[in-house]
Amino acid sequence: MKRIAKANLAELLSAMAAEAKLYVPAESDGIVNFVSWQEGLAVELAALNVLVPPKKFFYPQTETVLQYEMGEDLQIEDFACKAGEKAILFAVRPCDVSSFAMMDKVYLEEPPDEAYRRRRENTTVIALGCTEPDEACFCQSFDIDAAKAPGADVLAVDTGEELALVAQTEKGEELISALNGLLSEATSGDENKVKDEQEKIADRYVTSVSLRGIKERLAGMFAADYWERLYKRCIGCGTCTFLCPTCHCFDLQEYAAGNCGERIRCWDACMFADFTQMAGGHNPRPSQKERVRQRFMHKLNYFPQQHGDYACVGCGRCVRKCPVNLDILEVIREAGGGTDGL
Amino acid sequence: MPVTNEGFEPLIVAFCCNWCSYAGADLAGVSRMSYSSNVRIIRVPCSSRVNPSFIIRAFQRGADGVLVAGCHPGDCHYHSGNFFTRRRLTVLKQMMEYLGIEPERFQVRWISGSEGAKFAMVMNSVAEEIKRLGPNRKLRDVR
Amino acid sequence: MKRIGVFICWCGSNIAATVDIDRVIAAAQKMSGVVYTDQNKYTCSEIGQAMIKDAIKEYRLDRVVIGSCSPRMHENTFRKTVESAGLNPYYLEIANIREQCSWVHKDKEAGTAKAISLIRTAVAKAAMNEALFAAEMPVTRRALVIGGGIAGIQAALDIADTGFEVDLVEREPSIGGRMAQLDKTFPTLDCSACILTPKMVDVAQHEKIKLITYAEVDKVEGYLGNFTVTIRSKARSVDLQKCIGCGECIAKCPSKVASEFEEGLVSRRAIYTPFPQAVPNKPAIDRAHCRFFTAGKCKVCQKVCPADAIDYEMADRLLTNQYGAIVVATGFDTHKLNNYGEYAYGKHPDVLTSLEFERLLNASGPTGGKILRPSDGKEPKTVAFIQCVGSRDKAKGNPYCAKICCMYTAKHAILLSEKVPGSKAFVFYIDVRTAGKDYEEFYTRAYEECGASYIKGNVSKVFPDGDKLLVRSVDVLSGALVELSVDMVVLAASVDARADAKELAQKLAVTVNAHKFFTEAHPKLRPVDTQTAGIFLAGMCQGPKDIPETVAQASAAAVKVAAIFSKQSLLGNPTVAEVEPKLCSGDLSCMAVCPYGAISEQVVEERRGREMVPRKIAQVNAALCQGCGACTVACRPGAINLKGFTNQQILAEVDAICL
Amino acid sequence: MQQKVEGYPLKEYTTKIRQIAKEALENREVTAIIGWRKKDFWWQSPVVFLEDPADVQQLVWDPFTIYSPVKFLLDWQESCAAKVGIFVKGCDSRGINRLLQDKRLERERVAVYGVPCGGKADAEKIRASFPSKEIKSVTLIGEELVLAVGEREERVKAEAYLLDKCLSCRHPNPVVYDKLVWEEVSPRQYADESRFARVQAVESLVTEERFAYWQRQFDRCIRCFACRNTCPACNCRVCIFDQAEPRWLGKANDPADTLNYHIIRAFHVAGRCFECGECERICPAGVPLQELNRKLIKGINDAYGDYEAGLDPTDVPPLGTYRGEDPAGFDES
Repeated sequence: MKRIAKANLAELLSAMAAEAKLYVPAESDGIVNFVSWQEGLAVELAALNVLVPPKKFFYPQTETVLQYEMGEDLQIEDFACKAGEKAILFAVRPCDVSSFAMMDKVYLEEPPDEAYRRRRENTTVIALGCTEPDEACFCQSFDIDAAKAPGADVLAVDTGEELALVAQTEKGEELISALNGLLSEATSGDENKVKDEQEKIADRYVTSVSLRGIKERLAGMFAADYWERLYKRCIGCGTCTFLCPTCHCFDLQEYAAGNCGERIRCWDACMFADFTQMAGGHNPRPSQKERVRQRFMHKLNYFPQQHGDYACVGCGRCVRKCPVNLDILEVIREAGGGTDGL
Repeated sequence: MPVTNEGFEPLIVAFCCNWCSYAGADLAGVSRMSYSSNVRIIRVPCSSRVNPSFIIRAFQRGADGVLVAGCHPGDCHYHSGNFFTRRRLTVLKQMMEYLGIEPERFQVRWISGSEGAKFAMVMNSVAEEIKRLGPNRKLRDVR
Repeated sequence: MKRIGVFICWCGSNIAATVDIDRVIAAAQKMSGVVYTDQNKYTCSEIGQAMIKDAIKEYRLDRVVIGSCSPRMHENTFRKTVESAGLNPYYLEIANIREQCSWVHKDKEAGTAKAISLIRTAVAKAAMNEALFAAEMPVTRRALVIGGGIAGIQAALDIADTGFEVDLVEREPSIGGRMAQLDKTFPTLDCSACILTPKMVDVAQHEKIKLITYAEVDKVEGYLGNFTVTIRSKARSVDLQKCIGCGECIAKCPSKVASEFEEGLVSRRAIYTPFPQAVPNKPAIDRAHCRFFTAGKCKVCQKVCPADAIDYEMADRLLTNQYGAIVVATGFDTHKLNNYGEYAYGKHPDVLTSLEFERLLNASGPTGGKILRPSDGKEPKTVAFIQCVGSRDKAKGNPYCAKICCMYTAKHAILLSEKVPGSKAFVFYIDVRTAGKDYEEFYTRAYEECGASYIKGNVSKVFPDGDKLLVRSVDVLSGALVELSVDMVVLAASVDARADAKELAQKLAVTVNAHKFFTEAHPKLRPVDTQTAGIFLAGMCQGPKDIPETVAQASAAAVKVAAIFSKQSLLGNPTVAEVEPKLCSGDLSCMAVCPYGAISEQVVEERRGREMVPRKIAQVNAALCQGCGACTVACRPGAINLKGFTNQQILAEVDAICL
Repeated sequence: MQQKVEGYPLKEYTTKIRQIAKEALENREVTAIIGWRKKDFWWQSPVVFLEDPADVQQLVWDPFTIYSPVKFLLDWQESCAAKVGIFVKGCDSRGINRLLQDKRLERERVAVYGVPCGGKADAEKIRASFPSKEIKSVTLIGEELVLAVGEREERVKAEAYLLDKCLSCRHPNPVVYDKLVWEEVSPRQYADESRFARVQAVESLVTEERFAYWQRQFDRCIRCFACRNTCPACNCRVCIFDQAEPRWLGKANDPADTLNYHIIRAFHVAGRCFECGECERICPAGVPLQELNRKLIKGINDAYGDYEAGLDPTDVPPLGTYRGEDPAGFDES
């Protein structure tokens, strides 16, 4: 374990920036997002979740898949093989870190998504352990230890005056050794301090849900009236899906201009009316009811069926941001039944 | 005022109503009044046919300036079309300027079928102003 | 994928000189959808059109793009071409590479580049062109002629003679207009009244013509074949049915007013007919000057009227009629001479306008046809005629030439020499313009046979000199200062458009030029049409003309009207708005902006789940829609689209231009 | 003018609302009620739909009954023919007029219960001064906000904790209703000054600053369309932005396309926006959309005469009409 005084954070960051493109959480007009770091930028370490989850670094909201030009012969330029410059994500919260594992199940499964794979490979993730979850945090319910982030290459723990850094992978080791000049060795005292910090969190949650049997229960609820009641206040916006660290549905669009064209991939939201709109006009999910059902079924039943895990990490973004307060907490409670906490 | 951005050849899309401004362009042609070749005309029946979405689209696709030209108020071939145009595009123009788009980028002018000289003059002045401003970067697609 | 053919016209050297046709062709061949390209020296020629037809058949073209002159020039020509080759005429798209390119860009590089861009844009649009079909609309086979001068009279008679109904609306109590004021007409010197009066009578007696005098057009709605016009029939205060035209009332009327017809040289009564041969020859009360209407008592006319035709209670009446076509023949005003104080007009009684002089010549005029000085009633021996007063004068008057002055002044000079033996005419002119059959000969006669002296030069000043008038000028040919002492000065006042021409134009939705003369649809090829289908022009209201031109244009307008009436119904404009029911929210914001009331609400049945449910949406009446497209922008979801100028087409044009 | 506000404690408000709902359902005046209920956290008062008189106990009226229930009437009308009862604040009621003016609502199919509103609370402002996790409840009593924090009760001046949009609200009282739930409140005197304050602030910047400012705002936009989907003026059956042929708006989150979206969205509500401010409040990325809408309102007022949308459903919006002598924002020579 290494440590560095928070006062010297700026040096550490510029050292990292020298290693690779560095992204850190920063505040602008009251909203915290991951942004590319440059000298003098104030890093926001207090905020829990950034607005747009860091999945965007592996799976951007918009990316060029290929460009083509029609002439005597068709010229096609593939962009996937260009993706993935060397990057470092600093201060990713553990819930978001565990969302990466979920995204991997989708995009690294054979055949892997080349662009995604390259970005994953070339990015070093530095997690920042949580100590104080807010009322909308319920990652604990998904057995995520917000103090630790096993999926991260490096774990950073805020011990007040200092940051403790623990390399957890080879990539992590490399980075730490590259930064060694700035870091000092942690004493056993520090290690205990970190332990204390990490233990505090467990009883600081105010919200939790029981997932016991939710998957099975939902399996039988496809035709339930429940959705009829639930969907009515959904306004069909993309807030929940775009802010969800595990939502991963995309659309492919062609931009043709004369003889040239481009194919882009961009995030899509199953809440949008045109998500399943077919060319002929038929829409298998004609109303918001089917769309809302789809989203929660997918997160709590279909995805677990296919991949073993729930497609939710309890980050609480949908709880905080849904304009009509229609969130997964509500569904897990009402459909799943478990309503401890609160 | 000296033209900066030497060598920069702007692309200017001009939506012209068929009855006045397009006729004005024809008259400028018939009278051999040469004007900036940066201008490309799209013929519409009436300036009230010009949807703000067309204007934004032109900027997105790389136009450096957009002009909407119609009959003088009161002369609209369709009685009232340009009166609606006046309100709509005034609102649009105010908004674009509020968002930090240079006023010269998007212009609206009344040019009658008998104003060939004015047509040429307007095309030149618009082209000059856009040259001075330089390329449109604010509203252009990155693609 | 469409099969588009691109044809580039050289227009002789008009296009070919500044546009590299071969490069345009080469570029066009690469454009997506283009399967055939060709070029031609004159695409509008027989050979050129044949080339297109053959290509359509041979290469199974389903869209045609022609790079040529303005679509306003030959769009219809080429639509017929593609139609005759079996394609829908609206599969055609024209790229205007002449007016918008070769004629305005001298640099061949720039011109060629722009031409390619214009072709690309047309190709992009053409690929989205759809077959369009015109809606049929009924025709009301009754014409409205506005203005009862020679132009209106001729137009009315010619239309009526083809067997169609005509309403002739005249602002004054009688038809006849300016021509009725004239004495003789150039270049034949036949008597104006003698040739006009019979026509006036024909109008009055023609079974197909309804004469509406002392009336004005109030409101015009509708469109070609279906105009609805509201006419304000002014309170004449004389019942035309009862009145026998005996003239007793006029004789006894105590109030006198300057006579408009006599150019104010003499007075008329408050109850009056403008002139003796008036049609209808029945009086009207000029309420502004009538003692009863101004002072509240008199009623002499009522007392003396044997037919009990006087009706002081009579009010303006609004008549609303349907018409299929309208001929505008509202004539002209003479130019006011307020800016020409130097000619002493209005200051000295013997300084007259040509029209005043015309009245002096006229047998039925104030002097019974004798030329006498208003000041002392003596015959003038020397008369100075000053040309272009208010014409060709950017500074103080009209920049244009009034066209008739040179000829009527020659006429005046000739008549002067005939009526006043030993008299002499001096004509001060800038140029003498005598373009017209027998005109030059007529002018020659004035100075060769009738001894008129023509002095090239502007008159700088006219001032009284005892009982004479001193005219100061410079003979620009000799350079000599000219000072003439004459008995009378006649000013050839310019002609203006009617003061209220612009108002009428707005009612009719037609345009006027900078001088308020009505603008024709095309200065050469459609000089009688206006921009608005079904509305035609005749006479001076369109620009300065002499009588033969006016009559010719009136007859031409009549034929245009007859051509419309020769059909039971008309084909509408196919580029009309149409509603996509799936997208229409039914908020009808389109309806609010439609100037033709072409949009209405309709109820459609829509499938929702298992049942069919009714829903209100907008619908377009294709016969009423004129295709302005204002509705398409008012419609936020883009549910209402304009055929021929669809959102898809215009966006495609934008994209193509910006490539 | 003495500021008159909601005169009695929240409990009684809620009781009143439940009463009305209960009666309406019981005597079959309506088959359903749209109101607000309480959810997991102190700051959540989502919209709720009730059909069973027994359920009216869920209904509440508190500082967070903010979200407008009005737009749900569109779906409701399409899905069933029966009459529905709806509780509306001042701003919500103008949404009713919005839908009526756009012919998207059949007035006789809605029973409108008008709720005069003293303003709603801003959870962010409260979190800034109280530990969110410890807050049990927040109630508005008179001009005071009463918070149960942990075991203690905090009383603070409400004004400092109200939503900005409520501070510039000109019509706290419903402008259309069948029944007024309790007596009207008087609007805040300073509402008018604050109305265009932010617009003027941005106007005062130079062009490049304005662009930089808005670019920073729009850069955060995630293109979720929550602003559109929330807006009662955005009531088209098929929004232009959702159409594929033609595609008016690219799906890629391209900065220019985002600008395109925001310009056209604002243009489509120009002269129609009635300033409920929900687009801005619910924007997850905190884009100040109301500044854009208000700019257009200000511009239209200045050029074509004062007009307030959502007050009279029978009039024609400013862009649907004209006057011959209208001024123009461009060179008319």
